[in-house]
Amino acid sequence: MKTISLQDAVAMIPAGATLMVGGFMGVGTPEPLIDEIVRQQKKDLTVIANDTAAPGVGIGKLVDAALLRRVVVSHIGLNPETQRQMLAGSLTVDLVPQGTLAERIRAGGFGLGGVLTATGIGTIAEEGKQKIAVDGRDYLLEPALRADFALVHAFIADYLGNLAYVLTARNFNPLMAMAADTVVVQAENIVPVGVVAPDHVMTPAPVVDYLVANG
Amino acid sequence: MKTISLQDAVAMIPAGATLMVGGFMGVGTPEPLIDEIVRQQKKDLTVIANDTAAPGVGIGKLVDAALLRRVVVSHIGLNPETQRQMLAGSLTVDLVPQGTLAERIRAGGFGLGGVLTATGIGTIAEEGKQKIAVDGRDYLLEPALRADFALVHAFIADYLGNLAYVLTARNFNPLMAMAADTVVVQAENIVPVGVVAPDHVMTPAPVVDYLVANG
Amino acid sequence: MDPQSTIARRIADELRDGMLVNLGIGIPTLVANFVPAGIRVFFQSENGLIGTGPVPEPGMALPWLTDAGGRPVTALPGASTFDSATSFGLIRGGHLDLTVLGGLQVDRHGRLSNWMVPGKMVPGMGGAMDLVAGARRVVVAMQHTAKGRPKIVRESSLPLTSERAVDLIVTELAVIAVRDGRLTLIETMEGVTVNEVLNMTEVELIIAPELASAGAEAVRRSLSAPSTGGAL
Amino acid sequence: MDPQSTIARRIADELRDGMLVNLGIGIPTLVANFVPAGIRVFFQSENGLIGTGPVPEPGMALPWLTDAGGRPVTALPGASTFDSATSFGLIRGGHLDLTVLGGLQVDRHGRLSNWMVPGKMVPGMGGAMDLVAGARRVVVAMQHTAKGRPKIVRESSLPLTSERAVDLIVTELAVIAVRDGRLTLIETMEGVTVNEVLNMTEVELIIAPELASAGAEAVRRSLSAPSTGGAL
Repeated sequence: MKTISLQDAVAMIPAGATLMVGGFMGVGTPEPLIDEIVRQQKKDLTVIANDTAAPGVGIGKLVDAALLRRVVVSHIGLNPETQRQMLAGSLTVDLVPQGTLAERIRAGGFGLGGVLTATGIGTIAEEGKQKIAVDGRDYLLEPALRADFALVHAFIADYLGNLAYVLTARNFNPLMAMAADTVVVQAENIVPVGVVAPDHVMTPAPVVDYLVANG
Repeated sequence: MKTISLQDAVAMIPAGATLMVGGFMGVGTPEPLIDEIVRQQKKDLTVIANDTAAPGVGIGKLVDAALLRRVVVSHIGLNPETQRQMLAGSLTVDLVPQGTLAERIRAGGFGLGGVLTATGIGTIAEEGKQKIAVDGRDYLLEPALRADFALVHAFIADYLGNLAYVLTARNFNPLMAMAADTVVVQAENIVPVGVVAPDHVMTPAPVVDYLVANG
Repeated sequence: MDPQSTIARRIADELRDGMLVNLGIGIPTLVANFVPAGIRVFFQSENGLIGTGPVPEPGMALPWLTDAGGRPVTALPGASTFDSATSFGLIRGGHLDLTVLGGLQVDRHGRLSNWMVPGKMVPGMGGAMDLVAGARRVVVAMQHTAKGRPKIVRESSLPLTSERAVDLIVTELAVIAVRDGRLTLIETMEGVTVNEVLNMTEVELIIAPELASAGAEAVRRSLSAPSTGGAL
Repeated sequence: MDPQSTIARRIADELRDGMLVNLGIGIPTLVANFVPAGIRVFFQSENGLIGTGPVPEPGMALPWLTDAGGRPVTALPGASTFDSATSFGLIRGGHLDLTVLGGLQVDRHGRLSNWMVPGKMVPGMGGAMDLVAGARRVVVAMQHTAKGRPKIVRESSLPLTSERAVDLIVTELAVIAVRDGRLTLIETMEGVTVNEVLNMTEVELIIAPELASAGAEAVRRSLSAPSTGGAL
C-alpha cells in the first residue's frame, strides 16, 4: 500500500477507464475522489455502482459533468439527469438487480467465474443470460464483474491500509475493494496500526493499493 | 430466537440428520453440543465441516463414537480414526477443496444455486461436475450446500441472538449460520443487547433459531 | 383514516414476533408506524441495516446511517450492519420473512410489475427483483386504482418484477390473497362492498369462504343475500 | 545448514515488501524464519488470519488463535481476521502474491501432486487446490528425492493438485523454474553440481543461460567446460 495525493490518485485514471465506486445513494461514496475526477475532467468513464445517487451528490456529480459513457447500476430512479442522458442516447445504462450486482462484484474479487441466482428468471433481466438447472430448479448464470479501479470510501484506514466502514456507509465498498486491478481508498480517519482490532478490520490491508493522504 | 437447554437443543436432532458444524481443527467448534450429541448417541449423522479435527477433539469425538455415516470435508489428514473408518467402509468421506466448500455453504445460505470456480479443474475433484465456460475460461459448477441443522460456535451472543466471533474461531461459523433450516448457537459469552456494536455484529440475530442457555 | 394508512395498518396485522421484514419506499414504509404492541419485528433496510429505527431528532442525523433512499434514520438497540452481498443473502437465502412492496400492476396470476414504465419511467429494479424472488412472503401495498383504472389486471402491460406470484395484495378497498394461483378476495375494508371491489378490479376474483364471516355486514349487503346466520 | 533450512532460506529470497504470502505446513512454514531485513510481508493463515506471528510464549496461548493445523500462533500489529469464504476469496481472487507448498511429486509440465497417495494416505486437499489454482505465484518447497527416488518425474503417479503449473521448485539441491512450460534449472545450491541435479531428476531439465554466471565455479566444474569469461 502506498499513500498518494488526491490529485495523483485521480491522475492515474485514464479516459475510458472502468471504475467501481462505493456508495448507496451517495452514502459511502468517496466524494473527494469524485470531485477531483470532475476537476480533472476524466471522460468516457464506465461506472459500476449501486446507483447514480442524485444530481450534485456522489456519482451524480459525474453524471452532471457528462463524464460517463456507461453505467452498470441497479437503479437510477432518483437521478432525473441520468434518465435524461439515457433517453438522449449519450449514456448507456445497464440495469442489474441489486443483489445480483453485489454478487457479480464479489465474484470478480473472489476469483469466481460467476454465481447462479433465481432473481430475474421470467423477467427481461434474463435476456441474454445462460439458464442453468441445479436440482431441478432454474437459475441465471450471472458472470463476475471487475474494474480497472475501485474508488472506496472507508470510515477508518490504518497506516497499513486495513479498513473499517461505518453503519450503512459499508454497502458495496468492501466488495469493490476486492474486485479491481487498482484499489484507491479515501478514508474519513487515518489511524496508527493497531487502533482497529483484527476482528473489526473489514478489508484486510494487502488488497489496498493506494490510500489518499490527508490534506 | 429462543433460548434452549443443551439437552433440549440436541434432542431436536433426529438420527440421520445432516449437520453443519463450525470449526477448523476444532477451533471454533461448539464442544458442549458435540459432547451432548455423543451422550445422546445420535446416529447415522452426516456432517458438513472443514475437517474432522483429531481424535478426542471437536468433530473427532463424533468420529470416535462412530456416530457419523458420511462427512463432507476438505481434509481428514490429522485424524487417523477418520481414515480408518473410511478404509473400513463404515464412513463415507466426500473431499471438497476448502475454498469450494466455503462457497458452497455460503451459496446455500445466500440463496444462490451455486458458484463457478476454476479450483479443481483438471483434477479428480472435477469428476461428475458440470464444466461451464465464461469469457473463454472453464469453471466447475459447484452447487449450493444446505443442512438440517447448523451447530455454531460464537464468542459473544447478545440476548437477541446477534453474534460475534473471535480471531480464527470465526472460520465457517458465520457461513453455516445462514445455511441450515435450524440454527443452534453455543456462545462463550451471552451479553445484554447493545454490548455488541452494530458494525461488529458478524451474524445478525434474525437468522439464529436457538441459543443454548448457560449452565 | 387516509387510504395509505388504511393499507399500512392492515398489513401490520401480518407482522409476527421475531420476523425479519423489509419495507419498500412509499406506502410500505408506513407499516412501521402500526407494529402491534407486544411484538418485536426486525426491519431490514437493504442498504445494510437490520434494526432500522425512526427518523432522528433534529440535529441528530448521521450521514452514514440512512435508509435505502438516502434519508437519515436511527438504529435500535440490537441493530446490525453488513455489506450489500450479505444484505441480499438475507433476502435471497430464505431469511427474510416478509417484504412489503409498492406496485404499479398485479396480473391475474398474482405477478407484480413495479419497476418500470417503458418509454416513460425507468427507475431500475433496485432490490425489487431479489425481494420478490427471495422473501418468504411478498405483500403488495398499493392503491386499488390509478386515475380510476384498475391496477389488478388480466395481462400486465408492464415488465414483470418476478415470475413468482405475490402472496397478498392490500389496497384501500380490499385484501386479496393468491391461493392456488388464483386471486382470491379475502377481506373488504370497512364500508366497502364486495361489488365495489369487483367493479374496480379487472380480474375475476374468487370470493373466499371466510369472507362472509370476516366481512360481516358490508359483505352481506353487497351480496344482496340474507344472512346465513351463525357462520364462524 | 540442514536441507530444510536451505530450502526455506532460498525461498525467502522470493519475498518482496508488501506481499501477501501463504505458507503450507512442513518446510514452507520455515520460510517465515528467513524474511529479509527491511521488508514487511503479510503472512496469511487460511483458517482466517493475515498477520500471523510466531508461536506464543509459554502460558500465552489462546485457543481461538491458531494456524491451519490448530497450533497456537500470535497475531502481529495490523493483523486482520475473516471467515473462510473471505480467506479463499483472497486466495482465488488474485490477492495472494505467493504461496509456498510442500510437494510429493512435480511432473515434467511443472504440475504438482501433494494431497494424496491412493490406497495409502488420503489427507484431503484442504486448501491446496485453491492455493495452486489461485495464487499469483506458486513455489514448491520439497526435498529433491524421497528414499533416493526423484520427486521430479516425467509422469506423476499421484493425483494432481491442479492442472496449473507451479512457478518455482526449490529443493536442497537446486532451484528449478517453469519457463514456457518447461522445467528449467536456474540455480544449484552451494557445493552442488549441475550433473548431480540432473542425475537426481527424472525429467530432462533445460539449463538456464544465467546459470553459468549465477552458479559460478560449481557450475563450471560440473559442466567440465573452460570458463567462457566475462559473462554477466
